[in-house]
Amino acid sequence: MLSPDDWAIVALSLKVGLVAVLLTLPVAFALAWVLARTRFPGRLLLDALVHLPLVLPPVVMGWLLLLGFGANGPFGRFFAELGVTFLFRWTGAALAAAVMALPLMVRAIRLSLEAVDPRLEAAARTLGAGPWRAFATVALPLSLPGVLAATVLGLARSLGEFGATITFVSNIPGETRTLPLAIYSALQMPGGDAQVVRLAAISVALSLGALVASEALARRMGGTRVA
Amino acid sequence: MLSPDDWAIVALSLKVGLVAVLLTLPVAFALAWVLARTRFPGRLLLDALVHLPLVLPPVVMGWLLLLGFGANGPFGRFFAELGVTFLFRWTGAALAAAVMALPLMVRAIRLSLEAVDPRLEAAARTLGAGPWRAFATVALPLSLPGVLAATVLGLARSLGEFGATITFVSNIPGETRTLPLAIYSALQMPGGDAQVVRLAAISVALSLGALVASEALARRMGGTRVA
Amino acid sequence: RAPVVLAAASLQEALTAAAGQWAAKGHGRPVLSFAASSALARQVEAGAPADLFISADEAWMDHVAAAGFVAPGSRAPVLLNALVLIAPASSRLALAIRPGFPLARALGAGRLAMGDPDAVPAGIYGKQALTRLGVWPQVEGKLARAENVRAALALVARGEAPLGVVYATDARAEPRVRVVGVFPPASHAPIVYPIARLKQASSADAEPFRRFLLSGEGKALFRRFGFGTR
Amino acid sequence: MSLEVDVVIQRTTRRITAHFATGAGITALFGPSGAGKSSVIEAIAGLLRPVAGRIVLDGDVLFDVAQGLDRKPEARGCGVVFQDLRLFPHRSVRDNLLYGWRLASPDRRFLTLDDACVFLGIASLLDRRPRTLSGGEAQRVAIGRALLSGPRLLLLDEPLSSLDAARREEIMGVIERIRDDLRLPMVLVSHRADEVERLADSVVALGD
Amino acid sequence: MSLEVDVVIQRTTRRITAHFATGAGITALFGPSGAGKSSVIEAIAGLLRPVAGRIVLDGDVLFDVAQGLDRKPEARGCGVVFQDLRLFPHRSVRDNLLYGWRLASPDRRFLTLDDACVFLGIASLLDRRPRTLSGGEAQRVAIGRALLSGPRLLLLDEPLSSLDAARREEIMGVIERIRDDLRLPMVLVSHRADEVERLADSVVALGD
Ligand SMILES: Nc1ncnc2c1ncn2[C@@H]1O[C@H](COP(=O)(O)OP(=O)(O)OP(=O)(O)O)[C@@H](O)[C@H]1O
Ligand SMILES: Nc1ncnc2c1ncn2[C@@H]1O[C@H](COP(=O)(O)OP(=O)(O)OP(=O)(O)O)[C@@H](O)[C@H]1O
Ligand SMILES: [Mg+2]
Ligand SMILES: [Mg+2]
Repeated sequence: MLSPDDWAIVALSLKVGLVAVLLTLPVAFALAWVLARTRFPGRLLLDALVHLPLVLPPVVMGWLLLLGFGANGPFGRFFAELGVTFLFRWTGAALAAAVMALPLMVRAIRLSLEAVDPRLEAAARTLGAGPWRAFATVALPLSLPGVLAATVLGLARSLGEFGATITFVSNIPGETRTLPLAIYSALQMPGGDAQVVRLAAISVALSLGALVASEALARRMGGTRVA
Repeated sequence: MLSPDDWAIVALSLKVGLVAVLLTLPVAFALAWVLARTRFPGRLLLDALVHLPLVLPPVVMGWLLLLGFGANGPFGRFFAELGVTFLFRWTGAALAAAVMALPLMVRAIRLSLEAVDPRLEAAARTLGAGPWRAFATVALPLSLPGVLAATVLGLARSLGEFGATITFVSNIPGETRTLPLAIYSALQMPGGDAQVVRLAAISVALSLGALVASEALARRMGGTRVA
Repeated sequence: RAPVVLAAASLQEALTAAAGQWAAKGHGRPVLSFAASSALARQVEAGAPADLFISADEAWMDHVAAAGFVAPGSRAPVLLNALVLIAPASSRLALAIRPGFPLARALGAGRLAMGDPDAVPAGIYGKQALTRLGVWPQVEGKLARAENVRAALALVARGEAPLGVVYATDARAEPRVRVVGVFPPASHAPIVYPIARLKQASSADAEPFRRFLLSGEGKALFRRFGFGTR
Repeated sequence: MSLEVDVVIQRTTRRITAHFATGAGITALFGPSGAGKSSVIEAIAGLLRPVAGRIVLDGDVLFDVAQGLDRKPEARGCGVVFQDLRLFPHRSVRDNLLYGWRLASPDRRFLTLDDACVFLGIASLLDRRPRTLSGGEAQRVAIGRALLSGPRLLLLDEPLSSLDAARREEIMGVIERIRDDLRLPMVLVSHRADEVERLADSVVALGD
Repeated sequence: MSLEVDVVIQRTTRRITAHFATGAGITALFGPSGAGKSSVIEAIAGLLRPVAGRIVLDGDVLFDVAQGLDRKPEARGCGVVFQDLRLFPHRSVRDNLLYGWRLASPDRRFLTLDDACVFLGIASLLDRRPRTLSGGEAQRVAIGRALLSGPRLLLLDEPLSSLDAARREEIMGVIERIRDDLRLPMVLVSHRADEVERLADSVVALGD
């Protein structure tokens, strides 16, 4: 049913989405922790910054990414020295997806972290755990529902990411043409509707798969629920 | 600093965003409740459907809205009989924003609902509350952090919504030209960069305002935290 | 009621000026909505209450016409454009556009920025021209396919792409790029923006405004923005 | 005034059988830790569905597997002091206390907020959130909440376990008054022989 | 082996003063509900910062406002049985029990998991989650968790309140053995005169 081209697009979308989500997860967790647990003068500003990719139109985010991570951008130069380039590369598509998914992921994790009973971490401290160990063995596992939700949301958002990606890394077959970009191309063509519907169906199937997996995972770690 | 035109755009964006979020909130809550509390055969499908606007590129969602809610669409005809039209109207922009914000809002509320201790609702039942009253007086208030997060996420998403809106209701000044569409227009203009930066700054300021308000609200209902 | 005009995004500046001039004559200011031609065409077909449609290419206008939304006899070419090869203003590159010209070598490791040749009109024209000139096979794998011409322009202006293919009007308005050469008009289909009045048009001003755009006064105004007229 | 319990409850790992009938007065549920006392309380309150048996209160069948009858918790009128208290964390102590009182029909109420506060010694806590209460304070609020809901059966799961001798003494006095004046049947779970001896009209042992 | 506590603790609504010094053995903290017993326990464990005073264990200053000294909870070596238990809901009973044991240096451990299971009667619960335990079962797991962490001071906040007579008897025996064999100092909060009488070497009354 799927042509080899379709398969290539699906494989690329999955690669971009998974890399984006897995790399963003620790960053999102750290940000969620800072926002949930600390109070400092610039906190609200940081919170606003995290929400930025949600508030600004994706095209503007792509444009900002181009300014920052293009070959001539400050971060772009820095990463180029490390041998990583983003422009016109799948890595750039992953970066765009990661940035756009970040606010959703931070919120989900933060919501779970804020619901963790601090008295449990206190108990862990009296049993000999330092603050970091107490966090890692108590708060972290108790916030797993949020981490799981963040993963699902992030993956879904990555699978749908279009505006920032095409603006930042353009639409290069095999490199940055993920499902949404392929759909967009089809949508631009008079009479491309059937193609749009087919590719959209693939997107939906992928996300359904991700959902089923996440629900299965949630059930397996069901005991984690504090209730 | 802001021209009257800018003010009109800001006012329109706020109107669209607030209407979208306020109308979506009960729907999102109901969906979150169904997904968190019930088990039925089509549940995963419903979950996937809720995620759809996240997974599909916004432009496709806009197209689907056009097909469904356009003058000839099945829902469009239905609403037209009620005197509500969406095409080229701010109501359509609000509908697009609502649909795009829905998955984020459902997740946030669901995450909070799932963390509510069912034993508390059981206690309410023994005190004479029916299932609905127990839910409304115990689970609902205890999931307020999720509702608040949903509101913030939804509002931010609405303020940034572009692709579905322009595809569904076009870019009509005063009706559907919200901040992101105005930014798009500026991006299309030679030398429009300064305008883009100014409008983006307004977006960011608005969302910062919303965040400050939400934090203040969260602090006022601080006792709600279960801890 | 003032007419509602759906127009390709690249016409924003010129058409806004035209609407201003029209309004200055005491008419109601037309409502202008700028977006991708594809989105606008779909809106027309969904029964949107619009009066005029100006597409960035003939293909979407054909589509709308075939679906029966165009008022008979109202379709006309309103604007013309040319296709140019651009480089960052700082670039020293000299390259003459002729059959088999060494475009790939000029790109080096860089990419050629242009609208998506599968979807964006400017990209479709660009592909035609490069194919006719026999250089398409060399560069096909070295494209940066942008969402629209403006995005392609930005890539060159930022120096992220060493060369790009855009409309003459875009290149003219961006000081950070330089026109390397103009593609021979014969190398691609004529770049025409067709206008049409829509079947569902309800504004009494729709037809007068359409005629104004096609009048000598309208054409003179468009030429000021670098467009050609017929 | 009578309570008849004859149930089999299945918990994942063990099966609990309880069979007793009492008139008015206080029935003490006695038995080692893990015997199933709290489970029986929950079953009577309608929160846990037994796999077999029946529960009848004053001739009113609350539960009967044979008849397929299972009255909803809110229709059973059982006031419960849970072993784990279950105070509403988002409501003030006052709103916790009045939760059931507001839902009860006026003729069922047999206590006012002021009276409850006085004899439980919680008047000064009314505006606090449950999370900030000491163990004993929270326990007294839970007792107050159950009494104020105007129940026709009181289920007390170790209601005095965190209280000092003086408070216990006082509250036992109140329980006796409620038993004698209102003739409200009660089921009391307690590990303390002195409590059972003083309060219980009958004792039911749950085996291990 | 000695414990010296001299602190002033400020809770939002009330000020708690505790002043006592004991040698080895068991110190009973006595006082009415809300007197501040749990607060003193938390202060000794390092979870609540007194506004004034000092806490010294075996000549080791754990807390001293004057010196600006405040040892972290994990460095104090206080095993606590909390009044509200605070078992880790996401871990099995086994992992709850071993949490502190795994973190303790081997020479501090004075009990094995098997021994703890035997004398607390919780061997059959090892694979369960805390949420599924009965009140008394959970309390015994909390006691086991504190003992297994190899503390040098035991803080017991009503550790036996939900236990039946036989279990209490057994566990009191174990507490006595720990006191006598290991000479581990303990602070015990209890409302029961018989417990205090039997176990306590000294009694500290916290006023209301
Ligand atoms: N977070 C808080 N905010 C306000 N008051 C508090 C808070 N925590 C405790 N208190 C008050 O401090 C006092 C001492 O509480 P504490 O828990 O130490 O009492 P206790 O002696 O252990 O009582 P009990 O025997 O009932 O457990 C109580 O009156 C309590 O209401
Ligand atoms: N959700 C559950 N899953 C598995 N076993 C359970 C669950 N809930 C309770 N049990 C088991 O059922 C038995 C009865 O529990 P219950 O709470 O009724 O005991 P209890 O008599 O109240 O004990 P205690 O005096 O310790 O409170 C216990 O052995 C307990 O471990
Ligand atoms: Mg029990
Ligand atoms: Mg206490």
